Amino acid sequence: MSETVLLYESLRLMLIGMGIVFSFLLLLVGILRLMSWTALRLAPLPQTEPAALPAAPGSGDGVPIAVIAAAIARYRAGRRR
Amino acid sequence: MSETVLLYESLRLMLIGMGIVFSFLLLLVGILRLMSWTALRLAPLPQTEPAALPAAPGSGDGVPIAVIAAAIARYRAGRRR
Amino acid sequence: MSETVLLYESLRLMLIGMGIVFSFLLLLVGILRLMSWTALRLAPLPQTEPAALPAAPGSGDGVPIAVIAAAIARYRAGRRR
Amino acid sequence: MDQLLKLWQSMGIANMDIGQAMMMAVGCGLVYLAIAKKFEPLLLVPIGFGALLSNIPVAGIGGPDGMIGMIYTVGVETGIFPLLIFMGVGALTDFGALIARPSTLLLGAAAQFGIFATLIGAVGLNFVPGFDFSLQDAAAIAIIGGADGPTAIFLGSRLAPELLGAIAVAAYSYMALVPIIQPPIMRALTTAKERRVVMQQLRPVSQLERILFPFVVLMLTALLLPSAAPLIGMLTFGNLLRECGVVERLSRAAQNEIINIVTIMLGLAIGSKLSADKFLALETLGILVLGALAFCIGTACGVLMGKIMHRATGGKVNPLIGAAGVSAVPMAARVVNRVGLEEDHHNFLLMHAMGPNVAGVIGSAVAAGVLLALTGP
Amino acid sequence: MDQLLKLWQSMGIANMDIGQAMMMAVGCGLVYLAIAKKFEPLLLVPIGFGALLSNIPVAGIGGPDGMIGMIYTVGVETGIFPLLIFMGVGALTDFGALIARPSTLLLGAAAQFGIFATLIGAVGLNFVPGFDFSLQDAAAIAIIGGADGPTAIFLGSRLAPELLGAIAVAAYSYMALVPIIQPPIMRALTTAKERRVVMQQLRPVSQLERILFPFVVLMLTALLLPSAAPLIGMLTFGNLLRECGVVERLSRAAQNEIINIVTIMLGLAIGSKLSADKFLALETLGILVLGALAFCIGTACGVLMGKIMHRATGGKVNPLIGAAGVSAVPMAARVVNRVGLEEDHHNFLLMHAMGPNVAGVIGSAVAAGVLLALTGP
Amino acid sequence: MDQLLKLWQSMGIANMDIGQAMMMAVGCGLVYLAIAKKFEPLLLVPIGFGALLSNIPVAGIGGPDGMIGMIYTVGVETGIFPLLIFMGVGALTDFGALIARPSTLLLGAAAQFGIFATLIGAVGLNFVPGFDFSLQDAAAIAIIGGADGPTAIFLGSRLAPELLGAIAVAAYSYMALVPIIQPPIMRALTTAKERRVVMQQLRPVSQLERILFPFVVLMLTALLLPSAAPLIGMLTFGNLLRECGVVERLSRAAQNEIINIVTIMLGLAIGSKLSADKFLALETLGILVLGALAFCIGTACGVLMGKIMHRATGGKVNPLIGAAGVSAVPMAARVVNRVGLEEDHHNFLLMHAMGPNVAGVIGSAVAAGVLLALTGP
Ligand code: NA
Ligand code: NA
Ligand code: NA
Repeated sequence: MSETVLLYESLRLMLIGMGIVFSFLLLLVGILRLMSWTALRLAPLPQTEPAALPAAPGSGDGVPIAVIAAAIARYRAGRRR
Repeated sequence: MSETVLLYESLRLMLIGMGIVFSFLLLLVGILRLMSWTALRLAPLPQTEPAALPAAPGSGDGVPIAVIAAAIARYRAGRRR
Repeated sequence: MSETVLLYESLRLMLIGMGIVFSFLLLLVGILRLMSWTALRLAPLPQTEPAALPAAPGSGDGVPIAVIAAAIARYRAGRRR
Repeated sequence: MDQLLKLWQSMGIANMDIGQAMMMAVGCGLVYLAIAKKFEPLLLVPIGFGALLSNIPVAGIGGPDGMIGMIYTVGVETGIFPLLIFMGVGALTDFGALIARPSTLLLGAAAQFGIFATLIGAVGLNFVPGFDFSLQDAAAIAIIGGADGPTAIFLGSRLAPELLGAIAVAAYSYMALVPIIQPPIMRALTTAKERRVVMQQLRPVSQLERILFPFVVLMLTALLLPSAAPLIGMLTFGNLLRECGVVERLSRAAQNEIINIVTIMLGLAIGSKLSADKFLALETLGILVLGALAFCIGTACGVLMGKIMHRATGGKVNPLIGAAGVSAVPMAARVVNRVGLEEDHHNFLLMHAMGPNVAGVIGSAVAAGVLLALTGP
Repeated sequence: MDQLLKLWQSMGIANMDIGQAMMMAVGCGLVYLAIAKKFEPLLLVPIGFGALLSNIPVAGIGGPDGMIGMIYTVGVETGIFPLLIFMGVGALTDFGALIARPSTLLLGAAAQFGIFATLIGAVGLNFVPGFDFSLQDAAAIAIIGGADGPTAIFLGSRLAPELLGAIAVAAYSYMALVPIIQPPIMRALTTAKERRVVMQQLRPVSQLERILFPFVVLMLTALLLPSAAPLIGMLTFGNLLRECGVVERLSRAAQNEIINIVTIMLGLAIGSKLSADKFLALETLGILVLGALAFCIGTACGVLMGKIMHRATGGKVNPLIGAAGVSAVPMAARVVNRVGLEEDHHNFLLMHAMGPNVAGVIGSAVAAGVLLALTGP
Repeated sequence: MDQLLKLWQSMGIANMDIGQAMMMAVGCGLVYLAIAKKFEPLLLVPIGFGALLSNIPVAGIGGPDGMIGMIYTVGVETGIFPLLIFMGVGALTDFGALIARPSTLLLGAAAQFGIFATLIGAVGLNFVPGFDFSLQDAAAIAIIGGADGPTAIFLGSRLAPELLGAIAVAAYSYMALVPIIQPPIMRALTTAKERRVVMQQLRPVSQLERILFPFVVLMLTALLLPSAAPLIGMLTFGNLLRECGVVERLSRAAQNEIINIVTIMLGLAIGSKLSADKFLALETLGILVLGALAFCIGTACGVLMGKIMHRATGGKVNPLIGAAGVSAVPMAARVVNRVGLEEDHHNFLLMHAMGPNVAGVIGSAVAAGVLLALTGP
């Protein structure tokens, strides 16, 4: 193969290649969103619990504690177990 | 081999096979008993010590403690080191 | 090869062999000394610090402490980190 | 255009056949069982994922030039991986309960009847159109009843490599199902009074006995059944490393590094044998049915032998512990403990069931040796 | 006399050619960079020492009968070592940030432009007398821009084994130079206001999402790009071991024992490819220049895509995180964090940069698959 | 009947010959020495059990299709296992005492005279009817005097594989006997005054010296004695991993995982060379006698060189430390310490003996290189 043919070849490779990489990862973005949507329907995160928490203890100054607890739960759920 | 011959073959295999497994393990039972008998002659378990213990401290209420100590020694010797 | 030839052969092997082992390790002694000399020029040991230490605190009874500190530094540097 | 066509032809969807798609689903299913149902996850996660990887079209990961295919050749075809795992099992197993009460070996022997009954079942299936098991195939299938993963894989890779995938999956699946399969059989075959028997405390075992044990077992195997010597040899070697007390480093290596690394490799390699043409066949259905049968018969025979020993000892033996003779260490022993506790909340049978449980490991290795000697190449 | 002559002829100095001496110096230089400059020491210490050992005259340690030569044949020629390392990378990587914000995959995609631009650069070098890269050589060189060691080694060993030494050294050297190469490019392409963007806290990710993630990625790869399946397959397998929560033993083995042992072997084996006739050639100079170029272009494209996303989201995305799309985990993400902190001392971008960072790993594995499918044998 | 006959013929007792029975006893004896007498248990337990397994009739575990036979082919025939162990030894060894006082290398050199004297002894045995050692056999036997297991196995597998079993067993047995063999020789050759010499505190050693040390040793080997390069190369590589301080993960892998796994495999593989026709021969008796001789001569020469250094330095060197020059790390150094304490309860020679002790490791690797270069294939 002469240098020019090879260069032309590699240009085509670049276009096709970047095209595939982008399409592939774009598709993956969509599928991952779908996955997360489904997964969170099937098994909601435990951070929904804090929403129920404030109702339980009742009195006024329980609220900030509950909010902090919810924040901590959220934060910890966000990190790895 | 026709199916019937094979079935006959496998029946014989079952008889011989179970025979060997049973004989082998039965023999092993005997040899293991012999082994334990010999091993305990050669190197008796440390639980013989507690038998000597009560004699040492002398007084009456030392006995239950010695018995408990012996039981513990026995129990710990029974578990893995 | 007859036994005698082999014996003669092995005698020569012994002489050459011990010669090489000794020359090799003797050479290594020299090179290691050179290495240490160079290495300690390039990166002096931290035990030079204690030499500067006594100047800092000033007063008389600071000296023995500095000496001990230097000795400890020396000793610890001599061991693996 | 040419390159786009080349690209399309290199895509998975252009090359995937229905069989591969189904086997990828099977792989996912195995991983699901392993994670969600805790079915022997240490093996079924790698096996399932191995099936997934090996059935990806075009990639050929399980083929002769693929990574998993090469691992199979080196580790499973040679028999080295299951033997190394057996070494680890030996290093992890405490044979004390068996040494203290050697008669429980008979329970381990009785439970192996499941193996030989299944052998007849497998050969009998040949009368059904569509089945054509050789005697070697039948022997490899029967060993599922031994409830011992490495033994099943070792024998399967020797006698019927093309059935290995189905055999390994069946073996580990049923081992995971022990807590479901065994209790009804145990309850059906015993009376409440028998299940309430409180057994005598086990005697302590000396270190010398523990050190001599591997040699005694290996010597008997060497003299009488050398075809079982690789399995029993590595089991006793691992156990000696554990018990001798002077090679702590090597014992830890056998219990951790080696067994963990080999488990990953072995799982992936076995997964590569889950191919559509071998697995999506009538044979697999037969293997699954026979495997379940083998487990049930093995459990039943163990319990029945337990009843015999119960009578022979004047009621000193709780027949439930016979069920642990199928091996599946330590799950079967735990099941015995649980069923015992159902009748009497203070009757802990766990230690008593460990004897027959580890006896079952030796029993199925012996049975594998017999099958190898009598049907092997 | 005869024996003394034999001895002299067996000596290294009697057999050493200038090329070997220079390559031993190169080996020492790599170890120096690794120790004194902390250039990816885990790889460059074994690679450098492997080069040293393999260039010792007469000994033939890197040759077909030598230890390192045999390790190369078994582990690198088969592709098994880089795949096992990729399994370990999967087991060590937390993909949570990517799952929480999948759009960062586009940053990982953009950064791969460095790979394809370099491909053209490598082919273009053929116009310079003395260069004669085939398309496969060019593809193997280009993957340096992926900033991913195991991927580069895997592709290099498939497409251009004779260039593997230079490619691996360039890949790891530039990965080590990330903190020096990237910041000027990042500053040049962004405004101070863009660099000060504070991003929204990442949402928490459930365990189910983490478990499904490897399957989703692998499935798409299997369907569309099976040539990337070995790499993506082992990466996702390692990640599943980590996330599934039921195989802690295996996860630890993948993260420690396996990756450590394989790293030592892989490093030595790659070092054996640093021979004078391959490395002390004009090509190596070309590879080093192209590698640097690839890194710069990849970084720039990542940042530019970051700017596009910045506009598209109405200013929610800090374009700096695009630079992390080249992979080089976790160094590139740390560099992003550092450059971000320069503008605003309270703006920690680390977690936000982890998404594109791990996306870059997937992106370069995909790019490797594309190159393998389109130029492979 | 036919099947029963087949079964009988498959039994061990029907096939066992007297040689196998005796070798199984030898294997048990080695394990006994390892456990009860603490004779280098890390090696002798696997070697002994390997002998046991490999001599089981019919099973063929040590044969070409057996597990241990395959491990031998892959790990010992290639020389890879002893080299990996040597890497671990390097990673476990602190060469600080040697760097602080390089002159102790001469003690390590002198102790190698045991090797070359034994060489003549082995060749001399050919005058006794029944012995027929080639020069290569003699060289492989002589290396026992190096008191270094991996070096002996490496050279044995290169020069005289059929004698490897006996050589390895002799090497490790005598290393275990160091506390019994050495003290009388040390006391006989030194005066009480000499034994009481208190040596000067060792100077501290900088990290740079520690990092340069492996390169210096390897370079000299590469230039002068490349046949020793595999051994010295892996030793120094392991030591560099330890000392460079930036690859903690790899250093730990070399010191633990790799050396433990390889030790198990190597031991089993060497055990498989303990077969009746090779081991139950007059040669083995000769090897055992010569091995003991080699140790004694090596110890004596080390002490004599110690006395020379004692005089040359005006009494600064305690000649006892010369005995540590045989290697057998760290046992020989401990023996020196003990004999020194016998004379003066406050004179701890341990650190001073570590210099010649590790010098002995280098010395015997150098001697192995010489033997390989001058008698090798
Ligand atoms: Na069983
Ligand atoms: Na990348
Ligand atoms: Na030595």
